[in-house]
Amino acid sequence: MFKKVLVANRGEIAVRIIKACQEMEIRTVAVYSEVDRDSPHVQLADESVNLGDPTPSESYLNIAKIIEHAKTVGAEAIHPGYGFLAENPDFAKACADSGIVFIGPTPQVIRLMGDKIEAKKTIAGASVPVIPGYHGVKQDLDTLTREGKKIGFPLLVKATAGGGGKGMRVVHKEEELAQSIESAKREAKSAFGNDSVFLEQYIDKPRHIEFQVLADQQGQVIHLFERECSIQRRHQKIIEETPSPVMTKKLRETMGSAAVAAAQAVGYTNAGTIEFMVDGKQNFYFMEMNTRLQVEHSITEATTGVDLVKWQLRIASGEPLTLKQKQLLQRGHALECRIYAEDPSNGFLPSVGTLEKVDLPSGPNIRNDTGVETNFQVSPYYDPMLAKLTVSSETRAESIQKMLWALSHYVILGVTTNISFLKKVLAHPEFLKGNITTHFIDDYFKDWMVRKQGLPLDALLALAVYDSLHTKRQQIVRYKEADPHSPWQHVGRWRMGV
Amino acid sequence: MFKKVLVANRGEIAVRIIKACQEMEIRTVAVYSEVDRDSPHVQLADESVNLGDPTPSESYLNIAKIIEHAKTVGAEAIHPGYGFLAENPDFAKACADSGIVFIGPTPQVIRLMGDKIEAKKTIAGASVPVIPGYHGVKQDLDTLTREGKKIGFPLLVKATAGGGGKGMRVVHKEEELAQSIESAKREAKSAFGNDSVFLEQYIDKPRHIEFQVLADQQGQVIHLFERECSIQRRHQKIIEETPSPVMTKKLRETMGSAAVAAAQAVGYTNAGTIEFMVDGKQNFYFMEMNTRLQVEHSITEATTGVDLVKWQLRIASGEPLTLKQKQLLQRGHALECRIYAEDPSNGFLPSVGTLEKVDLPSGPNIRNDTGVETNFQVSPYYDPMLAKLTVSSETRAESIQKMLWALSHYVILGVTTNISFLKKVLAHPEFLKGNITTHFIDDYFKDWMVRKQGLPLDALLALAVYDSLHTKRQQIVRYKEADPHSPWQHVGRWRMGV
Amino acid sequence: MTMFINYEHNNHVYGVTAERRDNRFFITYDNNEYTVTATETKPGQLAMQVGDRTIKCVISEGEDSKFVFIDGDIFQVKRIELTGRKKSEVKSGTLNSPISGTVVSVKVKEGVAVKKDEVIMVIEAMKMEYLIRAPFDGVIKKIYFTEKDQIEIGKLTAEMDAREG
Amino acid sequence: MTMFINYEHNNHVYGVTAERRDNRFFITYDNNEYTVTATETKPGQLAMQVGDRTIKCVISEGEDSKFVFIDGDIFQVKRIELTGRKKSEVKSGTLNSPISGTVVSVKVKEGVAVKKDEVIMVIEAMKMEYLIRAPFDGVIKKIYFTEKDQIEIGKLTAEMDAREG
Repeated sequence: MFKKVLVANRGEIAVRIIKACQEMEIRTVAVYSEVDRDSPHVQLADESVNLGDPTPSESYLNIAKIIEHAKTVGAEAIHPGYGFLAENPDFAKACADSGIVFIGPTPQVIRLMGDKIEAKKTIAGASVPVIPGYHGVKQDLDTLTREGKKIGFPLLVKATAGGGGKGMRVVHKEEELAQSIESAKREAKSAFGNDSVFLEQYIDKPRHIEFQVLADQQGQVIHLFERECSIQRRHQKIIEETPSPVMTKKLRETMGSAAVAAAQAVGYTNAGTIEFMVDGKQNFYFMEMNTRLQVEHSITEATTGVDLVKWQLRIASGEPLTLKQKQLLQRGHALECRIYAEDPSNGFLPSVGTLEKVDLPSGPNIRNDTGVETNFQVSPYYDPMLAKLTVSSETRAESIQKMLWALSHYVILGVTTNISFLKKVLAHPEFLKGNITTHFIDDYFKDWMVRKQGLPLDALLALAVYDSLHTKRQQIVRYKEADPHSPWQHVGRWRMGV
Repeated sequence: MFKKVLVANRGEIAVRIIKACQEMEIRTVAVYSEVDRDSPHVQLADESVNLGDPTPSESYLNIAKIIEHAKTVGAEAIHPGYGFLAENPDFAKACADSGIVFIGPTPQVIRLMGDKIEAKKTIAGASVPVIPGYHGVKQDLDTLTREGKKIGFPLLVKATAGGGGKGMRVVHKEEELAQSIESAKREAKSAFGNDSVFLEQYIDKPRHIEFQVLADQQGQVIHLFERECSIQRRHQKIIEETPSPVMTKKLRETMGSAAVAAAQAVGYTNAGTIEFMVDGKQNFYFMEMNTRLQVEHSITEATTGVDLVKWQLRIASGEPLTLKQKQLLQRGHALECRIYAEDPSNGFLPSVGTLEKVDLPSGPNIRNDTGVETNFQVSPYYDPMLAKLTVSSETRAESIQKMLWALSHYVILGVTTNISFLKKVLAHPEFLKGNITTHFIDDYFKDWMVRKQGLPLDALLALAVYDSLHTKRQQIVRYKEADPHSPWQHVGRWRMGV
Repeated sequence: MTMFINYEHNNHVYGVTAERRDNRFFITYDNNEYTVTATETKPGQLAMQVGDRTIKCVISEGEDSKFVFIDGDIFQVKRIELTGRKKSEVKSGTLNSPISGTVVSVKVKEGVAVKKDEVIMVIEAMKMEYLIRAPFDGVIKKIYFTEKDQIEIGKLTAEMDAREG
Repeated sequence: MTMFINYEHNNHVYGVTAERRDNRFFITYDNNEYTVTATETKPGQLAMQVGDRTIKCVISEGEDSKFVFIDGDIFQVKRIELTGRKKSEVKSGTLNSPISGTVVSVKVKEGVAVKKDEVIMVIEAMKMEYLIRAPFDGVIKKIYFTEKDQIEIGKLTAEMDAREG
């Protein structure tokens, strides 16, 4: 096993990896940009290295700088976490070139899976179903419209280099096809500098269901069951669960075998995730492979009892998997919520500021993964995810109850967060029934606002009590009687009958 | 299910029960004595009731007061936790008499199991092995010595009303028997007001292994596997684990069936624990039954995924068990440490004071159960257990590593605690090998002291840095040059080569 | 002693009065009176009883606003002074904007004398005009905004000295 | 400026000197010098570098002692003043017991004049005698213990005024 590992990341995932290393008696090196100097991941690590300028390209994305520091401190391996350099084949290669172990698959596999068209072709060759579509290099309008008609409607036009819904169109009728292709290309060109698109059959009632795999360097591949990640807001997962409410024993076995076959087809090593789309009739299609640890790996850990990060370290250091597919068991139900510093009432814009108070819920089977603490400064430089909250229990209904309890006790003050929004989603009757698709948020929460009725009476009473307790007598301000022009005439909007 | 439950306890177990209730949408009522007014369990509960005087008999042991309050607030049920009134048949009866559900077995079962001799007789009748011995009412010296000789040596003389090692003697030779009986009787008389003793075969290399059972009101009884609780200091468990390092599949099935048979023999309901003694040859003997939730129930929860407190509530409200013995699985390994406010260097005397800082370790599969927080006053009135730390992982070795990591990050300052001691026990070669008996602490840690070499250099450097940072210039005290009579000549005791 | 407090949340203002007697608080809002029993169990952590309801909440103070945590929901609230004036400073008034919006006109200049209720500034927000008026007779000491400026809720529009005597 | 500090732990006294230059600390103990680079990352939480070793610890202040947390071990330590005197109070000395023990004899009376090094009190602990001596010429102002009293480490035995002039 390694003696020293550099963690090329920040926030909750850096903390989680450092803890795993420390339990295994591996010395850890944190990296940080100026604004993260006092962050929990830096405090926790055995050593730390300053990357300087907080701009990601100058810090957490700066390959040369990170490799240089890793060499200086004598790190034998680098764990990239997720995001930043985790799926960058150049970084994996730079590690290898410097004699440092990259904790993940080979640069070749990362590069292959990063090209969505090539990835699908390769995986389809392993008899794993992919969505019918056209992924060719010919990009002239004639070819594309001809191929589109072959696929049938509705179909999806999607930018090859795309992400986040940019350069994407759903085409319902043949007449709209040419025009949609052209506008998707224009958008793709401006967003990604690349106007290449592909076409795919449009899936009705799609669910995003992914399978976790672990593959060692000796050629063994296992899967650790599914994660249902359909609850997404603008293609960003916010609530994940396992098992999926629609999963059957048979479908799980079929999809699990497909996931293992996909990983084997590309010579995958280390932890990875095969993302599938599942339609209303339980047909499933390979979407893409994430060649890294997922944010939501915690729910798999809760239901299987396996520590994925420790296995990443063991596999990277050359140890064989001792977990056997037949011995793995999915037990109970786990749910994860991602806690974002964002304002759900204001278009989910990131919210920055100082965390005045952080006091997280605890209890049996409540897991907090967090990279923040009281007095932490949430900066605008990085992803606004503050923390993850994972719960597990005997049943799905119990996990939802536990999650609602935990969210109701999740004190994180100083920025606005999506906690109220998460609670509403979890308590939605269709969510409770498990009737979810990737359109769930758009279907039920399109224009959602925190309490349309405004500030609740209880908050107002609490503020009045608090200010009575904390205002010194001499500071008390007398309100002058309102005149007819007073804004009070406009702003009294309390609704009775709370 | 109940709408409102009163929790007749304090500290970590009150917190744990309140959280379970709240997740199930049961309204909770905390009780507290004057000194516990601001305790976490009071802050967490939906309502709370002041019991006044901190003396246990006036507060947490005061049956009349608690029943009265339960009636006033309209609680349908009372959860007694462990300790205090949890195994008091009069309290269970007083609940029943007031139309309040006692969350536990019937008063009759509590009374029967509280009488250790009667309990053994009843259980032996169900073909569960008990230690050969004499538990008769005839207490004259002639009878006792005659019965003792029948059992053979070594044997144990033990006070019927006993506990904590008082009124207990190990007799190695026939010549010592009469004298040992007499002195045990004297001690029992003065400690418990009752000089009744029993005799038992003395077990060599004994392990304390107990089985958790759940029994519903419909007559179903299941067991949730074993807990190894051999690591005890003066008959007080301090480290528990599951599975037991000596357990085999066959022994587990045999002992599990015996535990279920024992519970069935007495018509047991709710959660309970059958304590067995297991000798070096894997013979096992029924010791006693604890008719309540155990402190160490958390390790069973970690390995089975079952929430025992929620099942206590469901069973008490009349719901049938839906867990089936065949579906229950013991997965991975869990370890619990009890964190006591006590001074291991000073005879483990309880340590009282204000907790200046509480900052607990967190991470995957680290569970903190605690009833204290920063600024909490540890009072001399109650048990000095501050918290429980439970970890689980894939293997025993990994759980020990995780526990050591967690203890090394367990910041609880303001009183002395047993954390250093726990770390030494966990790191002991014989513990690592699983070679443990109930004599383990006596065998290896009889005169243990925290760092016999004194204050470590690192602590001294830290103090000097801290004081340099925090002493104002004008407060700096100049040390006058030592003269030949200075005590410095005596106290320099640093050992070189750290 | 009664306090008059104005809170702003999402561009709406809530005015309450509060009076404290030991751990009991008499709070009025929108013509209703509430009797609240409350204790601060830890800094910023309140346990309150209103009738038979128990309310638990946590309040933290940020740089220019408070955050209220109730049952998992968080509300960012500013305490603002509308046309109020400090009791201990009767000679000097302050005038704060009741709304976030655009200054459409400034009616007076620094140094001029104004009568009580004379319009000092007009602010437009959401197609409504709000008039900032002199709360008492006095002299304009300072004007902080000019036409077309964006102004935020609670911000001081101008300062006045009360006329001597 | 160099500080001289005495720490007591389990009835043993450790004397160190510390000098600070920004975030570097020069600490001597038992004739060894240590150069420590340290920052207080949170109140009471220190990250220190000594040579190639990293030390992390947490220190909290109790009523009359500090608690040091290092790697799971906790040490309760008192900062004591032995025969030190405050620089700003050169005219008045204090004399503290270096050990917990029994007062076996008091050699002087209040009001009498003593010479530097004259024995004021004898304390016995663990079968050894400790002599409390006058740190300078002066007058005994106050004596806090009599024969057979139990005395705790760090406690003031007597007070002296320095002789005028």
